[in-house]
Amino acid sequence: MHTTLVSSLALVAPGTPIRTGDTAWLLVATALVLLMTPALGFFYGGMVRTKNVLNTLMMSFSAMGVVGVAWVLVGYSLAFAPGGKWVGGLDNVFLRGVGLGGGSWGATPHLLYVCYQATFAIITVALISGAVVERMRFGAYLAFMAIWSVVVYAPVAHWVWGGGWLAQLGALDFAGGTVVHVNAGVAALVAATVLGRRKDYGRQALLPHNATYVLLGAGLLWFGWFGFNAGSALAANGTAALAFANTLFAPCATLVVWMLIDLARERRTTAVGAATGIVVGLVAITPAAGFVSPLGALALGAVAAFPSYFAILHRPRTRLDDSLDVFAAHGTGGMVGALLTGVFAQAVWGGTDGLLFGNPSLLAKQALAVLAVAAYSGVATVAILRGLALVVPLRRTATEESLGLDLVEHGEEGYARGEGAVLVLPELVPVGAPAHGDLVSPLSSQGFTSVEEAL
Amino acid sequence: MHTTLVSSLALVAPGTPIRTGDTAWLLVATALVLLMTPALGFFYGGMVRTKNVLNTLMMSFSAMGVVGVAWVLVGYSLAFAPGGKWVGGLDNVFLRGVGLGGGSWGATPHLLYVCYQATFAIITVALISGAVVERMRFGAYLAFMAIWSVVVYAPVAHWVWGGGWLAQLGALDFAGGTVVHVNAGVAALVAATVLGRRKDYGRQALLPHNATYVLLGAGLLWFGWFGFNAGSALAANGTAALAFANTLFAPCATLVVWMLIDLARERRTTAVGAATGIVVGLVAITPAAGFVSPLGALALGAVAAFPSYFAILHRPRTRLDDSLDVFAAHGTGGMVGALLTGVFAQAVWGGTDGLLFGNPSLLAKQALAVLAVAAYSGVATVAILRGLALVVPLRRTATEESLGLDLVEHGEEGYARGEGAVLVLPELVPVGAPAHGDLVSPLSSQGFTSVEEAL
Amino acid sequence: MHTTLVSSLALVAPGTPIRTGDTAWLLVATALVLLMTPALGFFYGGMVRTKNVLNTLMMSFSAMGVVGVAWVLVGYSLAFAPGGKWVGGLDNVFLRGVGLGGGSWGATPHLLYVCYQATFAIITVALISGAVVERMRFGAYLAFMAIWSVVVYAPVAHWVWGGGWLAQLGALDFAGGTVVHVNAGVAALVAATVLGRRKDYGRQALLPHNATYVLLGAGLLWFGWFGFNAGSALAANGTAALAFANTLFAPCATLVVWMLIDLARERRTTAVGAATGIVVGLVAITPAAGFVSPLGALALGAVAAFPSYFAILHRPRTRLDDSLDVFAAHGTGGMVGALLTGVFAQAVWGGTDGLLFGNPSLLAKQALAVLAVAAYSGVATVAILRGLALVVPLRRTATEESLGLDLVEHGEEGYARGEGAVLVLPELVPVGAPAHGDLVSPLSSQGFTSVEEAL
Amino acid sequence: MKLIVAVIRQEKLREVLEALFRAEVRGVTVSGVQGHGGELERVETYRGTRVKMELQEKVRLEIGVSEPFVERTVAAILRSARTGEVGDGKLFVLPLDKVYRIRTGEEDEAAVTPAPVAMDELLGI
Amino acid sequence: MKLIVAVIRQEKLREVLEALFRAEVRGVTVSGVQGHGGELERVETYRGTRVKMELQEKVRLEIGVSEPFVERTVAAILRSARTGEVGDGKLFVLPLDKVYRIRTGEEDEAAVTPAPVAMDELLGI
Amino acid sequence: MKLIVAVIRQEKLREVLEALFRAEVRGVTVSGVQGHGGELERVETYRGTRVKMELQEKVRLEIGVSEPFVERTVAAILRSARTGEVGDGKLFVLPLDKVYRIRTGEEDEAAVTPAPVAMDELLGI
Ligand SMILES: Nc1ncnc2c1ncn2[C@@H]1O[C@H](COP(=O)(O)OP(=O)(O)O)[C@@H](O)[C@H]1O
Ligand SMILES: Nc1ncnc2c1ncn2[C@@H]1O[C@H](COP(=O)(O)OP(=O)(O)O)[C@@H](O)[C@H]1O
Ligand SMILES: Nc1ncnc2c1ncn2[C@@H]1O[C@H](COP(=O)(O)OP(=O)(O)O)[C@@H](O)[C@H]1O
Repeated sequence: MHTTLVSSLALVAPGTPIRTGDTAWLLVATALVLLMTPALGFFYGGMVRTKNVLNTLMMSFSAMGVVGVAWVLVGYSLAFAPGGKWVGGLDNVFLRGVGLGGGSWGATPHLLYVCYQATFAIITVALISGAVVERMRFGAYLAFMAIWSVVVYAPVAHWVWGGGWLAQLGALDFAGGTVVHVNAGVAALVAATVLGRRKDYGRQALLPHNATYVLLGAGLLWFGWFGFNAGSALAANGTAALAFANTLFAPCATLVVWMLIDLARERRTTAVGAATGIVVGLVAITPAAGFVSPLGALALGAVAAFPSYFAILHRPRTRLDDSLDVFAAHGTGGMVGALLTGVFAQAVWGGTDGLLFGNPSLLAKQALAVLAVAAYSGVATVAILRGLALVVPLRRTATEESLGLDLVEHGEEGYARGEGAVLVLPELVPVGAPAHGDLVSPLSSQGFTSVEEAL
Repeated sequence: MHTTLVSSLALVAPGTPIRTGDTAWLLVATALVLLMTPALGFFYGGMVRTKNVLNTLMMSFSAMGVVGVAWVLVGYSLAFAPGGKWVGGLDNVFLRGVGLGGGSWGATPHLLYVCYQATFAIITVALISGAVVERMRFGAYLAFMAIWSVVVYAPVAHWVWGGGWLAQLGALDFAGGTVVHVNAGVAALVAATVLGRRKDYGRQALLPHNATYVLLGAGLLWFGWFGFNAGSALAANGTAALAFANTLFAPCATLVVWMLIDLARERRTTAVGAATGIVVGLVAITPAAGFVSPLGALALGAVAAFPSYFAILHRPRTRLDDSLDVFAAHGTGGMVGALLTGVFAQAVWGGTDGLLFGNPSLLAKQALAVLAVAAYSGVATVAILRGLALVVPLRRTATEESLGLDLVEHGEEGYARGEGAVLVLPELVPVGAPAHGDLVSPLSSQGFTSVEEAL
Repeated sequence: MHTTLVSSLALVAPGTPIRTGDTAWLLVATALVLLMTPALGFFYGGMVRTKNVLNTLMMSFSAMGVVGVAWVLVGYSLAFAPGGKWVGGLDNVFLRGVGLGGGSWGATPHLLYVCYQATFAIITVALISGAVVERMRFGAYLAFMAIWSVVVYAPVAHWVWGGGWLAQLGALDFAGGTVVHVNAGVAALVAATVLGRRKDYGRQALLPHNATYVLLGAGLLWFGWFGFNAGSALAANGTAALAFANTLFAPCATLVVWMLIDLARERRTTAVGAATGIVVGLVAITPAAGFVSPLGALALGAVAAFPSYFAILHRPRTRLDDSLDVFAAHGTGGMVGALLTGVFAQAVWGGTDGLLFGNPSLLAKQALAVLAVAAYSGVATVAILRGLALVVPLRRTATEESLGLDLVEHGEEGYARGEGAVLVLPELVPVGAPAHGDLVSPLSSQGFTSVEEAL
Repeated sequence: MKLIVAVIRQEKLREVLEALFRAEVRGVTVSGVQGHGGELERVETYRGTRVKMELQEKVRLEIGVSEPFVERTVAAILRSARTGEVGDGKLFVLPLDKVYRIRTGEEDEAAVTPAPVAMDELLGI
Repeated sequence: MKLIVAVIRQEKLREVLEALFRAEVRGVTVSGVQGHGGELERVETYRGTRVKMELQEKVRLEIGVSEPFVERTVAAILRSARTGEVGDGKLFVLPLDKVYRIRTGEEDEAAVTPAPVAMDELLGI
Repeated sequence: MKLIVAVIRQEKLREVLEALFRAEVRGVTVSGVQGHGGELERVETYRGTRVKMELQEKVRLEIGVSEPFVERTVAAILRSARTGEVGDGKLFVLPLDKVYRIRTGEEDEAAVTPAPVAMDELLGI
């Protein structure tokens, strides 16, 4: 370890020159994409019940740690190091050979490109959590994230962006419609199925405990998504501007259409719906952002509202407890976006001409890419979860679900009022002893008076 | 439609070369300004009562959809396409002719410039909402936004920034003191008057339900405002740096002075006051940001605290229910800023010399600009609202006000606890039927047991 | 004043040419660092009790005003104007001589560099507030901030970054491990000691009233910290990329290790702990960010978890009411980071070779820098607080602590429900009269009916 | 001694308090509750899931009064809390064995008579 | 007339409400409370400080009923709120001197009988 | 059987609970309420609008006890909740017709006697 460490510490690979303007933008874009993960935490966290808010937030926040480390160690290499059709090589394991010069990705430092891609890996994994909130064991979730990011995310990223078979085929995915959203959406569907429904699902109304957090998350997601899409140009150029404009205008259209459907159906425009509409528009434009015209983006955003709207409407009537509708929003939105890229893309704006411009073959390639990613993600996610289940139970018991995962997994409350809380001095509860039981027997009056007054 | 769409999709207008550094900055600045609208939602949302928090947030969030779409379709063209003294032409309707090259605005892509200006249009309209919260019908508000952004915002932007008569006159408005703040502030004043007071106004204490959101909003607004002001340099140059510094230091001064006035008057420094002080400082420096020295900005910020402070203090003693003091903060702050630009501006820092540097004529032009914008905005806003009122009632009934607009307009609660919530299966409530009535008759025991257990 | 003002307004110092890419990045980085102060407010504000949330937020927000103004007036000059070993000169007092050209700091406008450094001064002072929350008088705090920023922060910044003795010695501090974190951490320790414990400390459980705010703060802090660390390259170059990567990966490692220690000790991973772990990782990498390899950063982040984890665990068992563990997180983290910089730094990545690369002398210099900053900060902070105490009491009484500082200092509640709130017309309460007493005698029925109905 | 418990509409709280003060009832304890009665129910929608809110936000008042005050207290509440729409709430009168003022240990009538000291301060408003 | 006060588990609220409606008790007032009894306590940890939460979240029901309804109301609650684990809660029956329906001023039995008007609307659901 | 209802200061809750446990009263239900009495009122200011807060945050305790426990329970509360300042609150003793322990259906005295099972577990702390 020591020698490896020191030797890899010592290596700074050279590269082509970098450009300050492009680097400035990629620095910011990377920070913006990282911000999306906490933002997602709030988007999701607002939608669960009070007793699970911290657990839901932690599912996003912990992804930054676990997936970040996995990415440095092996994920990046498997996705982007020179390799074959299916997976990258091991040249950049532990970030060996990653320096500060430019390269095939552009005139920006290689290490920064690693960071940029890391933030994509992180958010993709965090997206899945919406399907398993309020019941999955946190330990199992941490293990799942580490494995999935390496076994599923890295290869799929390689297929599309690392020079793998989908790239060679000519399928278009500007910023991750398939790699991120179809991938996470299908994994979410599968995970919800493997985990099973929450005990109260379909019996009780499980309401968003804080709709303002849903909106906060959506606002910050939109902000961060400019880094996601316009950053994917990997330069501060016209393509970045196009991707930016499309990331602004497509969700505008989705939001307007979503509110109109809501109005038509309910005569009321829901706020959680508006937040969802924004996210769906962002998802749908993601694969197309640098390939379609702004007016095309407006049309794409408007059209994309429908499938996800009705998928979300339909889902609660099924047995599928994809609790926060990850599949309906990201899976469906990603698929629609990927397919519509095959319709609206235009060579003159930087893509390949799509259906609307006389080239139906692009649509076929897009469909193939969607299917391939969905199939691999689905199968691999089942395998990972079933494998994990052999080692550790995947979900909490019904009683623990009732107590809420904030208490059970984290030993905290989101909004503690402190009434009736009594300090326990460390000496009273031996370290490690009561532990996960969370519950100790009732306090005698001694318990109360034993609080050491003279600290 | 199909031909128009396809033909405009196909067009990518050429332009002058772009510079990566400038483009990088404008990409970020645009994202920052967009973030200001959700931020404004929280700034406003924290100030209303719990039962109206979602409605207030939605007034900002929906602006991103409605105004964004209107801007693409016609707003941009009316503001910035070559035109006359009063309004721009129709050359860029549907963004026709907008490409990715640079132009008169600078070495940044035209399309990005469209986006940047779109975010200004969005926030300007959203600002007005603070005057009509807790009572305006959401449908009427959506229509109002679409119309106002085209009929009021676009021409006024043309006057000042699109080469219109105020630009020709030589009035200075670096980043929107008149176009954005005077414009929105006066519209707010008028809207509050036309809508009338909330039924509880002046009778009950209408308290901010979450002062922490007010601070959150103020913090994010300040952050985004760097994009607003320093971005208005449209390049990453010395002017941007100057505007940035002034956007940092002027609100520092306003905040300090605001706290001192609070201390002097009440012996306490209110947090909502501090947040307001920050926003007022930001508003006041907006027209001056690229024209005055940093020390001038400090002075301007300090002076600007007074009029708005006392306007806010005075307003609740009047019959005017400009509920969140949009006029006192933005109208007054914008006017003071625009006039003080005529005092502190300096040729050597990039402006025209102002009163303090021997040129009183600038102040006269500034005053004229303020008056013209205020007059047009006032008259046009009245006309739009009165016109709308012929088609749809503008405000909710007293009963609906009591229920709160979250329930009435959006069918949701901001912070749902879920006690006593019962799932209604879609089959039980025919689509469209109960609708806006929001209220159905009480559940019989059948109602309870009819919840389908076996989804 | 008038002449000074005008003359300094008139001066625009020339400078070397600026580069747009570097300027673009520094503009953004400065905005990012400013955002950290509101973020810190939420990180801290979530950890206090409901009745002190506004006061805690205000301790951060007010720093933006007070320290910002002090920085413009004299702070910047004392830190960065040409001077001696110990403190800068007075050449840039009132920002005289600060123009828009580049200089020794890089190819970015001087004025922007002033802003960038201002945001560091602001957050450093705000950090200290965590040690004195829930009891310090706000007026005394405002005065403390103004003095400390000038008397402690400015000289220490000069030592390390302004060409002072530590810079000459060759101690490394990339982005403020000593200047910001050790400095604030030690000041916090001292302030907590001078102020004394909260009356309920060690007697009652003082719980974080909103753990989601702690996570919100941590997420925004991480986002802003990219400006803090990668911005410290003062250019959009390879060093910025390196600092960025290290600021991403080190906290990933800290977060993972923190969760593992939590799991090992409690079988639960706390959310407040995770947020703390992120911040500790960010603190620790700060001095090293541009000097160590990414793998070194990962190691550094992992190691840095331990001292702070156990410091936080230990502190509540002592008499020291450093309420939000500023010393354990920032002081300890900053020291560990500064020392590990002496271990992991590498010439090939831009630093000086450290212990691991055969140069133990760097570690000695780092230790000296830590000691010097800690000593000066400790002594000067005691002196300032004891001096202030002669003029004004530093803390609130026990009764006022019970009432909560939101009410006592700001006359507001964080989350007002408005039940039982009665409007008081200004005429009824003479301005200035009841003031800080906060309490008036009970309402007679007249009181109720005197609410003027016909405003 | 009686304990009067009333469940009223939230928006009537201020009027009821005023009426109580006019009836010279100065001590009252208030809490937020939720009620189910004959009122219409709210329907809310979250992402396509419709829920009926069976419970309405109400306010509960609890007032300990000595016998001579019972009638006027009841009358004051009944008058000021009424809108005539379904959902105005209920008023319960419970027998009370004993009342203590915690501050002084005073019992029964004495316990619910306002402290005279407060009167002086009234002038200071 | 009796006032029935029950402290039950949060998660049982829905079942208890259903049982009450089946027992034709339509009016009820609910509030969130915290209870201490024989239940195990939760331990939470905040930055290394351990705290024991002595109070559990419970729900309190308050129901005014006329004599003939007392027994079935009590039975309905006892049956539907029971899990058999420590912490199921308590039920108190208090004597009631008087009940008023605020809307109409109706007293006692009349005050707690559901308004007939509501029945028609049931069909409209 | 009596139902003891006490309205006390928030900050006294912990002391009162301790006193109750010392008096061997183990079961208690607590809720947050707001009270108006002779206390001074808080003035708050929001953007220049001044408001008087008429209601103070208080805590309400509800304890069902058997006759032999009434006196010591009352004494424990009166002693531990007192500060001597206006605003200490009130204590009401109400007659109780019946108490049930929901878990077992036990009635009256049996219903409010702590379950013996809990005693064993005490050792495990
Ligand atoms: N029997 C009851 N016991 C306790 N509270 C009741 C009872 N009946 C009604 N309430 C309370 O009174 C409120 C209004 O009652 P409701 O029957 O809807 O109106 P009305 O009294 O006007 O017919 C309910 O929301 C509930 O809180
Ligand atoms: N004597 C009492 N007076 C008032 N409330 C009580 C009393 N005893 C218990 N409770 C309430 O009932 C709840 C459950 O009581 P507990 O004694 O734990 O369970 P069980 O009744 O199953 O033995 C407590 O949390 C508390 O709210
Ligand atoms: N008559 C009453 N009925 C119900 N609650 C009361 C009554 N009088 C006072 N209270 C409650 O007791 C609290 C303190 O009462 P107050 O009269 O201010 O103090 P003190 O009892 O010390 O004179 C009040 O806030 C209120 O909650």
